[in-house]
Amino acid sequence: MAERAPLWAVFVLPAVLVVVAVAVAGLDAVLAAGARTGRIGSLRAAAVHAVRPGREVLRHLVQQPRRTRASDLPLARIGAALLPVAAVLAAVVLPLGFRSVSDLPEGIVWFNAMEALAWAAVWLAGWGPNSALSLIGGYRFLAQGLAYELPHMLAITTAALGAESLRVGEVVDAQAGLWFAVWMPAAFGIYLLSAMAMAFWGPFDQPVGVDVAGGAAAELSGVDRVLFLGGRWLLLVVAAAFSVPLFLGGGHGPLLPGWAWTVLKTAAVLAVLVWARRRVPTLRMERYVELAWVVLTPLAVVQALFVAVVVLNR
Amino acid sequence: MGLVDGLPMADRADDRDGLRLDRLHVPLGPVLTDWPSGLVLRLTLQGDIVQEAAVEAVGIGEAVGIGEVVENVEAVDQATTPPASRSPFWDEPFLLAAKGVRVSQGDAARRLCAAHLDSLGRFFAVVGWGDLAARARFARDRALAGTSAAELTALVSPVIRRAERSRTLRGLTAGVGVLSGEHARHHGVTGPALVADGDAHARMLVWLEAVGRGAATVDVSEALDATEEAVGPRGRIADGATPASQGLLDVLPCLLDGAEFACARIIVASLDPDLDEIGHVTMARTHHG
Amino acid sequence: MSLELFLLPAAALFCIGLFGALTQQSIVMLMMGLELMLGGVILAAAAVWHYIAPATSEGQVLVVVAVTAMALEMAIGFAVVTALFRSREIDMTDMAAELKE
Amino acid sequence: MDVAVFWVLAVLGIVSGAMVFRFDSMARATFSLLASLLCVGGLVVLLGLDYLGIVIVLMMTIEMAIMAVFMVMYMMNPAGLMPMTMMHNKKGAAVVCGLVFALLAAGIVLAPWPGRRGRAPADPTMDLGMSLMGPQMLTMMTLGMALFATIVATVVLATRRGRYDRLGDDLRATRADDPVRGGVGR
Repeated sequence: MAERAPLWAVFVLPAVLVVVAVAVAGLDAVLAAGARTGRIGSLRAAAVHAVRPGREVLRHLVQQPRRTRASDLPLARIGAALLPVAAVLAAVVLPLGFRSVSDLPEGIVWFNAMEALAWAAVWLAGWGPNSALSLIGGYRFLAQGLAYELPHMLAITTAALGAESLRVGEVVDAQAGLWFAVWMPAAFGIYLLSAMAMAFWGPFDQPVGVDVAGGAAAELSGVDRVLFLGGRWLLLVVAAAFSVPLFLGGGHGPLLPGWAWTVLKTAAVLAVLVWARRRVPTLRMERYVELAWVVLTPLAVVQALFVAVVVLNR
Repeated sequence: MGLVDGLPMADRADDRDGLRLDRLHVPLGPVLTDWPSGLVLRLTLQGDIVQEAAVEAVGIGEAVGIGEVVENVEAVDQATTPPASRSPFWDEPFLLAAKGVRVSQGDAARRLCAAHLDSLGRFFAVVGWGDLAARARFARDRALAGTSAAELTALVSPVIRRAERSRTLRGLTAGVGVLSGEHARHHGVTGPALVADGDAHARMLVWLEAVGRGAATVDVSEALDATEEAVGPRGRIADGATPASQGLLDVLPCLLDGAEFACARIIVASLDPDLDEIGHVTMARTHHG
Repeated sequence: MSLELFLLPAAALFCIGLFGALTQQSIVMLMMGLELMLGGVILAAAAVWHYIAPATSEGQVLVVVAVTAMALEMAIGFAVVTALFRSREIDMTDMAAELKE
Repeated sequence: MDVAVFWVLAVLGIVSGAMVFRFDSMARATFSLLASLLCVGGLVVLLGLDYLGIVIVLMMTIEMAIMAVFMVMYMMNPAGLMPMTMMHNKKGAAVVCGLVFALLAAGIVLAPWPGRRGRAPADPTMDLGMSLMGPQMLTMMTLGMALFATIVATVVLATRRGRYDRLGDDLRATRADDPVRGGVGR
């Protein structure tokens, strides 16, 4: 069982998440800049590109905020601010090594509930500015949510089933021998897909897609924009990091201490996601939803059934 | 229908699903990222479904010619520039050859290849594949800068390979904006869209194939045969005839009908009409007449 | 804190919901009233479980039933609105009542 | 601490519940209802039912987000740009609700509530699961059947097209004739 972290961890957690998110955004920016020629180029050029997300943040912070006509500014504000808050709240149950800020007895359900707050957040941010394109972005995230949530819930339930507990600490403990990713590969794969989908990032970036000029984020400016797009990166980091205690054995591993393994595995998952993003175009939900419901959901049910049978005969 | 804060309220109309939902009139263009510049589509949206689409300000020349109100400052600026300086960039070698100027086959292939790479860059960006879009655009810039056939082939072949092999891309663009050859011919479409005889994915494949073929021949120095009918990146180029892009614009409304917003963007990108062509021809006509 | 303290807000939510369900013309808004009423029921059930019979699980089961009822009510409600809207372009209770005549 | 949390959640829940019927804008009304129900979830957690409280938060967030879409679809003037009232029989309803609340409150205050019997189990979630899969199995099965029936009923009610529309009169079409093509390639 995970130990309780000291109180100061509450304040450190958001800072750590922001640092990791900035690092991932920097890596993504380097890869995006290298995409033109197919090469990353010199180290120096890479460094210039890596700090670009940081520069963007500063630029938006000093920028004069825009307003659209007949907008519902409070709602858009709430939406933009809710996203990073949801990400940090979800991260409360994330163990670093074997310690999390609060190892709630229903940690997995908690994570799921907090991640669902993003539904409301994105829709609000899309609705608030009273602009057709951003509202389309908001709608798209709800469609996306309906598509990814069903197999996603079944996948995380499968991990809880394997550990016979909803407590994240116990899920980690149950993987001291064999990682869940090894004997629940379908659930792990589905989880990785939904990790990108819940952060509406990479192949699932339709809600903020290029074709709707930024979608839900199109009309946000200034602090709101930083909060919204920053919250999206935080959500990605948290979603990717949560796959480590769920499927990749958490802090378990030879030689290194627990926290180092958690960091390594999280970095690996994030690297895979950032790489995968460059390989595929954006998935449109009217196509993906059929795949999710007709293929992924039954697959997840079969996986859960298999795990249930194994657990019963253990 | 009332006005609130200077904005019209939505009214209702029949829709695809028989719900008679509110509809919203949204003008798209003329300036939008990864959008054929100058094109204005008047969309009637219900949710994100295009219920009706009208190509309104077709090119700058025509818009001014029929006395349209041009709201866009940039458009006005362009419209006031003399027509001679605004010959459609992508058709240039073919138009010159038609006028009797000696143009090498290599130069024509280079421009054609670059034009398709330009269209592909827009197409990949709209389907959300930023990586491939960046590569296609890099190859386009190199092609226009006058790189050799070997280098250009090395640049475009990974793009072609990845786009052709991507099953995700096929799954996502298959069945989007199906334009049968018959329908295309009826509207006077002559270019890749006619050859493709199918959906957005088929049109992309035609572009890719043309890019691969063109990249290999950019160094050929023999003169372009002026007697032969010139076929530019958008289709047949004949002096005084309807430009190829006009056909593409004519098929747009019926392809967009009932499409979702994302699909509508893909359809526009996969046809990629060149508004300069239309402006040029209209200008030429008013000039002669 | 006591049972009464939890039951009073539950009763307040129930009555606000009742007011909404009785007054609203729009079917969707009416459903919002029903949701609020069920919210009150959930709160009351949880309070009774906590203060009267924590050892048994009936209180919890009642909450589960109420939550499911909320979801069902919502789903059926939207389906009915869609069907009405499609056939008669109606989204108001008054207009639906007139259909009978 | 618990007392403070209780008062905050209770007051916030009631106020946002009342605001549902005061806002003009449907988006605001929906999310005000969400706030109210999230407060209910918080109070349920406060009562020691962590699992059910979090599940309420999860379900209500998703439900309200979807509700917002239906709101915008089917309501005239969803943004509340033109103030309008869509109420009938306001006075009568207010009287009825006032009476009901007075009755309930009187009952709550005056009723001789029995004392606490037994102690809460260490893990109420486990308790709930055990009882749903054991003595309350019938409830669980009924709920399951009700959910399934709802799925079928909603689809039947909401859709206009049946299989004959999709697959032709003899159901032999290889590819369904849908306005939007799905992703599995059938």
